[in-house]
Amino acid sequence: MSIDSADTATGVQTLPFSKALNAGLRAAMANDDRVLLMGEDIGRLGGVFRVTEGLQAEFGERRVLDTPLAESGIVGTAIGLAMAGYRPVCEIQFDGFVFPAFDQITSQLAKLTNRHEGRMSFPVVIRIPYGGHIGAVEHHQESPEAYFTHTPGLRVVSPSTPNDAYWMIQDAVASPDPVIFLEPKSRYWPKGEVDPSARALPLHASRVVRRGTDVTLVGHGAMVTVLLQAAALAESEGISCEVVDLRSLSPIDYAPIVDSVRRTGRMVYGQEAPGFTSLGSEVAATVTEQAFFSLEAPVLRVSGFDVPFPAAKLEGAYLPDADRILEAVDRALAY
Amino acid sequence: MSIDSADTATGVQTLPFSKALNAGLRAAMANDDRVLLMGEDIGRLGGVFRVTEGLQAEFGERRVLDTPLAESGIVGTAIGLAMAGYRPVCEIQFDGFVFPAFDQITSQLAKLTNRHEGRMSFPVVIRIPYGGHIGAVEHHQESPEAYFTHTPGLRVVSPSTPNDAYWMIQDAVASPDPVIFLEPKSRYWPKGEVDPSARALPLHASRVVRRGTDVTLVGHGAMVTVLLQAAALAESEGISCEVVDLRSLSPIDYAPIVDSVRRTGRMVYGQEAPGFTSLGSEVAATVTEQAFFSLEAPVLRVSGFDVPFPAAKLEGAYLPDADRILEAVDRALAY
Amino acid sequence: MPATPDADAHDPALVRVLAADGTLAPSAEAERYLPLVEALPDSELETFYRDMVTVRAFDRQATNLQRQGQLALWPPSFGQEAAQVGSARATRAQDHLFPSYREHVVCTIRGVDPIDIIRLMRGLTHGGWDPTDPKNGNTHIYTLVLGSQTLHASGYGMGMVFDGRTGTGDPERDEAVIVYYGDGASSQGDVHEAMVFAASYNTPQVFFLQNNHWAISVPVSTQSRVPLVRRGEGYGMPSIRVDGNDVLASYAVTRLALDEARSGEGPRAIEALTYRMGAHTTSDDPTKYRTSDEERFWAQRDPIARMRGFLEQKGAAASFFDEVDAEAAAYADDVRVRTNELGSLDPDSMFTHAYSEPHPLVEQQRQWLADYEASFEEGRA
Amino acid sequence: MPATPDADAHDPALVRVLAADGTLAPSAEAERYLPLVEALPDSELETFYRDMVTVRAFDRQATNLQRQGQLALWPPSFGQEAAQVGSARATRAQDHLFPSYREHVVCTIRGVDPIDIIRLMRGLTHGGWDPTDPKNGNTHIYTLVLGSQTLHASGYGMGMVFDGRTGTGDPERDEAVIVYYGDGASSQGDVHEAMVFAASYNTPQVFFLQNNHWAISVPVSTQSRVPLVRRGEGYGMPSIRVDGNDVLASYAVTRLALDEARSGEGPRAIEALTYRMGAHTTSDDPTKYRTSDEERFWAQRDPIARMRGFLEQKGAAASFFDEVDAEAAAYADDVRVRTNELGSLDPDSMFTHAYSEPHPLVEQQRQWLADYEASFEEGRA
Ligand SMILES: Cc1ncc(C[n+]2csc(CCOP(=O)(O)OP(=O)(O)O)c2C)c(N)n1
Ligand SMILES: Cc1ncc(C[n+]2csc(CCOP(=O)(O)OP(=O)(O)O)c2C)c(N)n1
Ligand SMILES: [Mg+2]
Ligand SMILES: [Mg+2]
Repeated sequence: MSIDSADTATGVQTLPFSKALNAGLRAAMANDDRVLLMGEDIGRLGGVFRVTEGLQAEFGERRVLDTPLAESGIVGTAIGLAMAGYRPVCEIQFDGFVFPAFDQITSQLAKLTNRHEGRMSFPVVIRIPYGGHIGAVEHHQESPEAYFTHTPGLRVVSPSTPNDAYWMIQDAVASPDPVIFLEPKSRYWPKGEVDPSARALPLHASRVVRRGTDVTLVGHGAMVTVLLQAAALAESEGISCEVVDLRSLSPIDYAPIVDSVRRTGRMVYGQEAPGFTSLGSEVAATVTEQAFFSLEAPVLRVSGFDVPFPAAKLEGAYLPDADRILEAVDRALAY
Repeated sequence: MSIDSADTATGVQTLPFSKALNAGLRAAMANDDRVLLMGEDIGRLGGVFRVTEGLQAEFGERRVLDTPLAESGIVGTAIGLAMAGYRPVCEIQFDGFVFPAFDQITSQLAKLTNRHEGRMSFPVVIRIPYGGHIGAVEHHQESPEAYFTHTPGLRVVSPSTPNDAYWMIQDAVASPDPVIFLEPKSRYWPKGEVDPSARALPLHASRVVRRGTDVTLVGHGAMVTVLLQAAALAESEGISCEVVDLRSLSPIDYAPIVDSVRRTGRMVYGQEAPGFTSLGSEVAATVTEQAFFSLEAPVLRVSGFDVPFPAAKLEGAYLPDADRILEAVDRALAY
Repeated sequence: MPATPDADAHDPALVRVLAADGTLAPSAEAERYLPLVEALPDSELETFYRDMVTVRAFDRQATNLQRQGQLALWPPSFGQEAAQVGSARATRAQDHLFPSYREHVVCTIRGVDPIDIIRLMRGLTHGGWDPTDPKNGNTHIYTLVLGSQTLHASGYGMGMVFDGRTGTGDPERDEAVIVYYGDGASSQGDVHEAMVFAASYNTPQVFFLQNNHWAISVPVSTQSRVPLVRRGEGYGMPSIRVDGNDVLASYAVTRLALDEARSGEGPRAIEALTYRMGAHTTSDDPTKYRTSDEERFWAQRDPIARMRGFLEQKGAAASFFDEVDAEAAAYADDVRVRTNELGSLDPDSMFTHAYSEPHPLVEQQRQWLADYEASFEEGRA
Repeated sequence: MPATPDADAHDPALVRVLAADGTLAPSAEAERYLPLVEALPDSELETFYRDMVTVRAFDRQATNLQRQGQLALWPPSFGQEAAQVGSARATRAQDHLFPSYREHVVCTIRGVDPIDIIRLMRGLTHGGWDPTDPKNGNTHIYTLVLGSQTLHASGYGMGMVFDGRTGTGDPERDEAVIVYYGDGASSQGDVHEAMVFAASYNTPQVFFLQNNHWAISVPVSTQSRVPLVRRGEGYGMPSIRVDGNDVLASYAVTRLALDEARSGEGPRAIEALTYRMGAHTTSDDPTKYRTSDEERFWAQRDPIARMRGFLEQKGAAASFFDEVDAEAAAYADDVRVRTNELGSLDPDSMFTHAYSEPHPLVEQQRQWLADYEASFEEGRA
């Protein structure tokens, strides 16, 4: 066990997101020996992002499985393992490689609790590094959350800070329901404080991460950083932005958002995913329904464009940045 | 060739939707010998809904393929056939069986034109009978449109009448882009007029199917029938509903909808699919953006509930019917 | 291309114990299985026969119930009784069974109440029975997306290995998994991946393929031009082809394969050659795609007639067969009566098990629907 | 479990023509291929060698360019030159090739400009070259989702069959398809389905598996505990295992398999045993999962050294090798120069090919981005 492992420490530590996740996984495995990790290259190599580094050495090859190279196989056998009483945590190596497992996720995992009329539960976590900003080749930069949030029976979450990574992975593992756990891969490296003594918020709560009065900015994962940048820039122009980190993408904890919009009257949703039929569409439609009379402007969405994620050299033009968020803020304010 | 085949006739005929589709497919095959049909049980049996009945006898086993039982295989080989200059039309037997092909659709078919920088095109049509109201077992009643409309690179359409079925399938086959062609299976049997002499509308146009002044009702596929029922009931209560049939789910032809909402100030979207992160979310968010100052009430959505499609005996409670649409109409008017 | 039953029927590698008329006539490949057959007491042989007759009567009853509008659909097991009885009777109490959706015989043998299958096909549930209830004999529920369940079975088998519930050398305790799938399903990628995982983790597992020659209207020759049994070899799994209309052969090969698997020798594959004597489901019309010649060929190989012939040759009394017929009729009748008594569903129930833990959106919709329905009650009141 | 090269290396069923030092020492299985090897003129043998050396130099250059930050990623072909040169030289002009993503050698041999592969790995394109342009020798673009391309190849092969572009008996005209995939990819369901379709439609197709013993950090023993070549047999495909570090053997088995396939005899599978001598990609650190003993074992079986030994034994002059080295250096240098000259992308281009026909939402977003960017220009002006 490495000396800096967070679960053994009592005080607050500063860790990169990936190491916070690692510590959260280690704690989950130590707490419950039915927790298994499975995926491609997660054992000896520790995962291509080193999120599972050291865990096979610590817990053995029966708890951390380097599986055959087949995503449907990984999720499908995780389902069988859950039936046998395990709590499997599957890693999909990159966002774009989850689709071969889509049938097992959508038609099996998501529906099996219901199909069994609650007589079995399926505590399977599917970890997916997602999103852009890492300059990678095709299928390595996508944000597939909408496919999962549209699927009843799944829970979908995405931490944006090391502390959330540490706690949310443990809560996801503890959930009796299947959880799609989306890890914003561009956030793996930056460090943040992790407090292993107490969880800050329940798994499915959203969080106001910056207070403001003029416009509400909402997003999740790596977008939260962009929204905070935009809020800082806006401040210098005299515009006060409130920023909400969704954290849980399904279900969504709407109360803090609607609360905020009731005060600001304006909202911008930011996301890396293409905008059409997206999570941003959902949030915009529902917030509009719940805060209709407070809205001074329509909820505006700033999204990846509705084209395939482009070659890496264009990710800067494709992905919404603080300027594009600000452009929408200005439009919202112009109503 | 059966004597009632629509393509040989010159005048308007009355046909069930399934026979109109059959006639449209026959016309597409006759017009272009690169058009191939492929799928499970579509040849000798003519498909479980008999949509392809008689076509293998007419065009031979090389044009109408009874494939091995593997959906990823069907779509993946259709892609290869498209590379070889064919225009494959794949049938997925039921909505719930499209997910094994999801990777080939999402990461391959949808992206290959872009990946080839336009040097190859992928005129593949994927026909999917979808939706409920047929009292069937699990996986046979679902409405998966949101998964496809969220995917850049795909076009998604759904006819709601025999005439649209006849023309839209031909336009889909003629499209150089991949088209997901959603067939509302509860509409297969009712008859309607088919005019083989001229197409009424372009593939991607929406259509106002009933004029009204108080509330705009929007939907697609089998829901259009429900919206029309609701409009008729509303009329008896003195409420005038305009009804728009989306026809094309991606791209969406927003002009007629926004036009209508600018006049009515109220809109209800109806769909069988679960509502969360759905096409209805998209339409609600975008119409709100485009007609913000005209809206007297938020756009309301009436959807399948956000649970797995229930056992058949509960489909009546799950699927939105005219009463549930009217409930939303009343709520919209109460704002 | 139509199914070519003759070619298969004369496959020299086929394990067969009984000739079509029930005469004991083991094929060369059957030699090693004979001790298992010979060890079966008469009572067990009679049980095999009774199982087949009973479940056929149930199956016919269910088909009728569907025709009367009582069921949404019925996929008959008619013709596949020997493969199903033989394999299910070969399992041990501690084994786990993963059926596809036509394994009515398998399920009822393991203790599943046939009314639970009826409820599924009536549209009252997507599941039907509780695999964790001991009375259901570790029989998992049906899976309609073809091939998916093979991966669940491999995963379950991995769990057995990880937990040391298998491979200890004690066949009375060591667990195994058997998974059922069809010739059509064999083409699915999931079946391949299930074999990859099973081989990689050395699961105590039998892949039991019922090759009934058709996937709805598509003959098995479209799925493969060589015997499907050869697929298993590609993963290093010993693979056996058995006459699936011979209940004794089906029993023996499955028994041995399961016992080898549970002893730690790893997964095995069995291809049982059988025939779907009825329609694919009650929605299907087989005359569109197959000949009556072919149907006649297989009618002559009816698994029940074969076993009856065997028992008759062994000296079973006519009264035995009459008794079984009567029991079967009563069994089927009971199902009919209970089907007519099945109630309806409370709409609220569709929200109950979408998640194991409360979910705010679902709770909100549940409440909405309750209020909405109450508003009609009020309207009426 | 680490890769066990020794077991494989002594596989009696392996087709091998050259010993590790280049001595002509055909294995028993190689007999039927010898006429093909003997028919190769010296110039062709030299070409094989030149191909390998040239592309290795290019590969090393690309690895360096990645280290210098010029590329997003580089997956080296280092060590797999013989399998790739042999198989690619075995194709005929009319054949279609479907690579996975490490087939740099295959692609360049067929005419693809290496700078197009560089552009892909630099993040300038998801494609890189035009498979419909004759200069690219019917080489399809890379596919990164493992296994997917095998289905595209089967579909393309079906097209060849339907169009009568194959199986006429004229090897100069009959077309065939070869599809490349790895030992890791072999576990994907798509590969299975591709074989099912290929067998069912009797496509003129060769499944060319480069078993380089590793899928990133996972040894081939996790994917299969028996030789992967056995998978093909399960579909009725004649399947051959070849020493993939022996360019002559790789050439001969592929040549024959392609010619048999094009003559109408249906699909074939080849497993080429080779070794990824470098890292998985430039992001990878192989010391985390494999031993230097293993790397040394394979270094002694370097495909280029082997062919050089053979040519030396045949009497090639030292000057020939020097010339090839010089050419290779120049080739690699040219790539470096041209890489440095690569321009940037116009953001507008991301909208151009999302669809073949104009799409209103895309056009609207394209316009929005143009206006948005123009607003910054104005701001600056
Ligand atoms: C993935 C998937 N695709 C299609 C179907 C529709 N379908 C139901 S049964 C069937 C044929 C199955 O044939 P086989 O596997 O041989 O089983 P059998 O019906 O003969 O028992 C088909 C195509 C399905 N259930 N699942
Ligand atoms: C479907 C899918 N899953 C995961 C990956 C990530 N990945 C890229 S290469 C690789 C290993 C491939 O191994 P193999 O097929 O043996 O090819 P090799 O790299 O050895 O050439 C993995 C896991 C991927 N590209 N596609
Ligand atoms: Mg079958
Ligand atoms: Mg490899």
